[in-house]
Amino acid sequence: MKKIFAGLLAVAFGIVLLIGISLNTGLFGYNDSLPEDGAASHYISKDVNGKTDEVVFGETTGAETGSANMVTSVIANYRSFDTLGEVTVLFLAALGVSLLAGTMDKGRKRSGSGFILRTSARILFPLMLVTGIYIFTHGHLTPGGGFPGGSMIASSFLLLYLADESFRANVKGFKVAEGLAGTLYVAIGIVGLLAAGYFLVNFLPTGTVGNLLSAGIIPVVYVIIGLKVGSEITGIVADMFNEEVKA
Amino acid sequence: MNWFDILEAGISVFLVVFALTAVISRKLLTSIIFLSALSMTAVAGFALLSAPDVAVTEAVIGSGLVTFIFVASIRNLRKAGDGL
Amino acid sequence: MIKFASLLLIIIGLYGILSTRNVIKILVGINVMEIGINVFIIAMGFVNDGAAPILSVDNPVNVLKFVDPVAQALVLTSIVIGLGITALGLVFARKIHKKYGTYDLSETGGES
Amino acid sequence: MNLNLVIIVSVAFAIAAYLVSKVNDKAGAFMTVAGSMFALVTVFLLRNSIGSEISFLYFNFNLTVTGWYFSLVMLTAYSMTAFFNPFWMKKLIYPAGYNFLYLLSMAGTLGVFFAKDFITLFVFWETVVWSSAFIIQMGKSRQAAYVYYVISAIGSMATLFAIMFAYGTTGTFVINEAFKGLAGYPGRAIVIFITFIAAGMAKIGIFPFHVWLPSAHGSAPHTFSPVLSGGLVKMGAFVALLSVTAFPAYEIFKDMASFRGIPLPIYFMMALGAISIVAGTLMAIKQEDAKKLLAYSSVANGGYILIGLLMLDQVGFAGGMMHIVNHAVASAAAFLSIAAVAYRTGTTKMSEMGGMIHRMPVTYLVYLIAIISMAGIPPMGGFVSKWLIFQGLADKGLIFLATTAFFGSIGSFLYVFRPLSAVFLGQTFTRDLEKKEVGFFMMFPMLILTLLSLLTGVFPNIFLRVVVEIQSAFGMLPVTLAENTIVTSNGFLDAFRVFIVFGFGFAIAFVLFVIRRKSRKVELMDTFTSAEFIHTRELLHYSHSFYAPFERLYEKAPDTMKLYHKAAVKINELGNMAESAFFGIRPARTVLLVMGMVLIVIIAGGVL
Amino acid sequence: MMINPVLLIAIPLGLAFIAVVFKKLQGWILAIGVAANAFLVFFVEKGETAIGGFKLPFAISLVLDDFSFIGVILVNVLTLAAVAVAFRKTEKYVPVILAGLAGLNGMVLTGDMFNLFVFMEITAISAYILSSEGRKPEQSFNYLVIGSIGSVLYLLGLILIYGQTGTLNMSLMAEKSALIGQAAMVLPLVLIFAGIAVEAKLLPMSGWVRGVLGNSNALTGVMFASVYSSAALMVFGRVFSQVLIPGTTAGVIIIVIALLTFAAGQVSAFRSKSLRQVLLYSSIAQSGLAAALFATGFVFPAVLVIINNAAGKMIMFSTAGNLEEKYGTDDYVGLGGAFVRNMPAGVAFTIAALSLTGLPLVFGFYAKLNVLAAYLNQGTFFVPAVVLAGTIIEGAYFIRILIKLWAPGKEGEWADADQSVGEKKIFNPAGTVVVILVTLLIILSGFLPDSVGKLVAPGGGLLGDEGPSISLTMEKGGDQ
Repeated sequence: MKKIFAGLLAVAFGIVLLIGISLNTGLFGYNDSLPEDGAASHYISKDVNGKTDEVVFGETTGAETGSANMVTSVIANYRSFDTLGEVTVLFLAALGVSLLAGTMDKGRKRSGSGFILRTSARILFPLMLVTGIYIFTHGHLTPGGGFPGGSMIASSFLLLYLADESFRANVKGFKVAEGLAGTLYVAIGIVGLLAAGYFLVNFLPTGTVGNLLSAGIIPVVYVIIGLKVGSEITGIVADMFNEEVKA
Repeated sequence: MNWFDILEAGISVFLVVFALTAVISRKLLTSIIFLSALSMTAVAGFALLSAPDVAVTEAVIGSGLVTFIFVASIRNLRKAGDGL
Repeated sequence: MIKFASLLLIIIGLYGILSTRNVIKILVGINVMEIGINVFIIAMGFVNDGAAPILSVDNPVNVLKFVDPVAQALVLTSIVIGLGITALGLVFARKIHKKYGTYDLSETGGES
Repeated sequence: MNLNLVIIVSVAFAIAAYLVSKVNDKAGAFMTVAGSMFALVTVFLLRNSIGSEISFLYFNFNLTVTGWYFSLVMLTAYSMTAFFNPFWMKKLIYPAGYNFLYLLSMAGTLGVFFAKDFITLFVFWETVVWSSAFIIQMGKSRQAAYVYYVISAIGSMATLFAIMFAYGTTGTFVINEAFKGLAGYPGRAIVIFITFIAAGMAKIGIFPFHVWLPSAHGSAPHTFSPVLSGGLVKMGAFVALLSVTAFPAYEIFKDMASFRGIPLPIYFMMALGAISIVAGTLMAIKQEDAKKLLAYSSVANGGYILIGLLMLDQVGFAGGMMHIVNHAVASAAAFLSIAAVAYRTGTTKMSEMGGMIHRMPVTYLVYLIAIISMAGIPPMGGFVSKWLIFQGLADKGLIFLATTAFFGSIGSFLYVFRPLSAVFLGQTFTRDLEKKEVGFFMMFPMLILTLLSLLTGVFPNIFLRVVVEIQSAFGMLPVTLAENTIVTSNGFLDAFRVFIVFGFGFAIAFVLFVIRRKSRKVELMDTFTSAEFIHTRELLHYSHSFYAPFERLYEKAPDTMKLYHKAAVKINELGNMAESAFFGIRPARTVLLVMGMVLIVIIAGGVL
Repeated sequence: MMINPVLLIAIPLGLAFIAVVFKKLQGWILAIGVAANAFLVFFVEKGETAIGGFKLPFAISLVLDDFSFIGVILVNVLTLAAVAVAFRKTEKYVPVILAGLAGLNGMVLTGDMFNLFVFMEITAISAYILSSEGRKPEQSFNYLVIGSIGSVLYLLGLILIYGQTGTLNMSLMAEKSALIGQAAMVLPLVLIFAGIAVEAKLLPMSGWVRGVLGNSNALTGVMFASVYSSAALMVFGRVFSQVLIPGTTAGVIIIVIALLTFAAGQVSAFRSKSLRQVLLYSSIAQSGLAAALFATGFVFPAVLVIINNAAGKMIMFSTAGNLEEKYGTDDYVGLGGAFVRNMPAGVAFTIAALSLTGLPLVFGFYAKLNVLAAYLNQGTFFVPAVVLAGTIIEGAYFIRILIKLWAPGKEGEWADADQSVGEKKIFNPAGTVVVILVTLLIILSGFLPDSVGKLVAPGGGLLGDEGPSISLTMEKGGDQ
């Protein structure tokens, strides 16, 4: 009964949605190009603050944002404020998890995993850690960036959790780390405010598009985001897991 | 009908199928696994729509961590032993 | 096509939320919805045979055939937010389970 | 001393009374006496500054003779009743609060009567409403305060709607201008007229709204019932007056279907007044509690006042205005005397008292005069005003209204006589044998009021001269007054001569009674029934279900209160429905409503 | 010296992060942060400030006009009040409250639709966490589900508009979306409405309110009922009277739903027996009224309603929460005479009730008059009738509660202090001071309505409406 009711509602909503959207933008097919004066095209050609000449990979220097990866330039520079809010969301979620899920109780042992798994995990752990760090340090050049990188770090800890019963992450340590990272992020914003009069302004030289040491504060922000996200997700995982042990 | 359309069609079908199975299946674990499969398909879709960043993120977070916390939190349900 | 499928995903997720009182299943439904909306956003930002918005050695200059980077940024944000929501929801689910010994909302004494 | 100073000082008195009562509540109560007397005197002195206008904050006042007349009536009730306050402090839960609200509501009434624009009127009106509601709750019934507030709220919200409606139409709040421009919109005019008069009807206790009076008057603190009945009810009369003068009802409705020269909307209101005369009378006859009885009698008298005012002619209007004074004085006196009795005996149930005439003769006299005036028997004031109203009705040939009015005054003989016989005459209860007359401080206001109602009866022209001013201020033909006679189209009334005649008759009767008295007073214990001596002082006079056979005629009469109960129940059911439909905790419901919403979009908007 | 509005967001956010590190100092950090914001909010500079030093409209911007100025003042001052009233209850939630404050400020200030979404999420998550104080996980979960459905719908609607206009900046979106045909705009509008309706407590997304606010304490009650809902309503006003002005179709839908919310709230409050339930339903009703006004384009009266509701509900919910804590019940019949020995609390509660009912001599009257006058000047007579009918019901249930709480005693006997439920003090000293201050403000602004009007709308109007629809001073000729 309930399912039928739900189905009917879903179908009704579906019809409304599909009709509405077919009126708004087609249901199939895609645009042929981005709107000319839309924000997106300006972000792509990095001429928000006025027309600049063509941005060329490896040559242009001192562009608006020196990031080769435009998504990164949007996330960490044009719309960095959103990202700040986003890490805050994650921060709050982690906080809520650690508030609501109880604290871990020592002493209880999970069913131990085999020796091979444990050693392999021990070997794999640093590799994943390094990968994560690579991802968010090269966020402005290659796909990826702070969030996948941080999550990668988190997953590396997660791996240890799964594999190694004797391993316990120091949750408090993670809390401190994420707190500091967040404070740093806000601090960068404030520094920009004091230096150039705008919150979160890109106050470092943007360098040559395509170099590792380019794009001003973007790598910095991404490193911070990576650390923060990593520690937060690890915090979440740890709380979940400990709580789960106790349950 | 170039390769893009074919891939697109395939991915769309898989998306819908996995979503339905994830929602409909009785066992919690199954639906969670199908959820992760769904997000993997979404990753493929992102890649197809030339959004590598999103693809990477979705791969790590969507199908990795979300699945994990789901599983981690229904582990004790298995002890309670209802509906799994 | 994918646009259409993603809309179907949203509807299916809604059905998932409605059709069950099981907390975990509801969260699964929410996740399905979120994946749907993410795919939809990306599909909205896609332009026909557009390239990934990354300057690289083999694509050194800015042709206006890049797909919309803003949409991708939004999706990144919403993915992470979704993770946060899911985690929080799971903890609430855990609390419910601890309090009532079940994941079924219809057994939690319902009204406030 | 100008008006807003009077109001400010009264408020200051209120605050002072509050603070003083925190220290010593009796002293605070005396502050209320001082405050109300002050207001009475100063307002009386305002007589020669009539016509002036004062503004203060966003309040604008305008000293009209009407306002002066009304506020004197009101302040008489307040100040006379205030003398009782000190003796009831210990029974009150918040003595300080009582004194504060007492004076605050008094200041509020002043604002109402002198308001120049509707915002001022409404602000002070509502202030009076809630402050008096908070006083009533200190009395014997919480329910009463609730009912009182809700009924008043219905009235005043309707009035607010009328005010804003008129404002939206004519764009002004000034009382004398706001309604003038309505002639163009007859449809709106009717709505505005009915909604505007609603507050007045609710306050006077005209028929559908009369339910609050018995409970509120009956169970308010004994010291507040006189103010309610003698004072606050007259605020309603004031609004009713505005709704035919400031709202030029007769002009606006003149080309509308009319009955004997009275446009139907107005006639409808008059009919309601007539209904409440009948209903009030019949219900009053039933009552067992003296205060409830008087409350119903105020319902009936409210009907008289409304009919008189709405006639807006030479005679009937004068009668209505006159009746305002008479009823205020009389019912205040009656309530005070009952309060005095209650102060001694501690009850207001008529069946639990008797023979108080031997213990409290002065109170008895006060009550007697008051009810004579209420019943409209010469030579008291009530007679004059009712006579005028009858004249007016007779002139216009409004048979139905006249009949009900006569019925009302005959019925009033029945009910006013009951407390007289039950409380004062008959055999004294053992419990009450040692009760004494109240002290002078409580006797004083009662005597004043009694003298007043005698004065209104003997020299009505003193008051009617003011009425004449009012009538000419509203531009209608004033009632014609000779030296001390009132002349109408069919006959004239010389109240003083009537008084002489009655006084003479009374004197003769008294003399006869004294010189050849047949009766001998027999102590209850030295008589016997059926050859048996009486050993216990049992009650030999009965005083309840007096008119049982008469009451049986209409015991099936519907109770208006049920109507309101029904409404409340309906709202409750609606609430349950809404709650379960909209605010259930099930997400499914929520989503259902989302979809409902979106579907509405599809259906309502032909856009899709 | 004027400060950059972004500090209102940055300071509490940074302090929230710091508070996680220094667990010991959390109390101090909270106090400092909240107080600093409540102080700084009066020195923010007006105008539109871009974030990140990029040209508008391509950068995220914070818009501080008269409208959002009221919003931030409400948010910060009321948060300070809430924290002061219930400081003991905050210690677990210091970072949550601070981050939530940042989110609220962001919501009110931001000039970018997606940024608004992010801040709404921050606020929502902090709300979910705070709601767990109610010890009813299923209610919090329900709140979370509704909230996430709302956010998905909002995102969908937003992205549809973005696909058509190619921008997320509010002012630019306002220009461009005006050019789109109504048929295309109806669905996005409705979806966005559903998204905002969650926090604004509007139908149909108000399913969580009963569960969450019904179990609230002095802290969470005030936060939800006055701080969060004021911010959400201000956002509602911003979006629907400045950015996406609804056309006839969508407009009618939204107004109907809002009025339905008003009516449903009032009648449900009338039938409720529990103090907090009455209050929460009445705040639902108030939100509905404000939303209806916004959707009609009457911004100024709506803002008055919001302010009135925020102030009143702050007092009432803190009282109700404390009463429930002290006496273990919030069924007002069981709380007879709780005010007998609590003059300040009782008077404050009474004044708040009068103001919410819209009775004269307090602020609510001015708000009510403006609402009525706005509609009647426009020539609408149906809505004022509904509003006044609602007012009668509202007055009925409030007077019922007041009588119960003031005058204990059986029917037929004089009210008697000895029959009161108890003499426990309702507020701690700080709370008493705060409550009395708010009460004095309500009374004072009731006596000087027009100066309040000038204070609220110095430019004579907000978001392009004509501002006060009525002037109560000297000449009451409707001065439009």
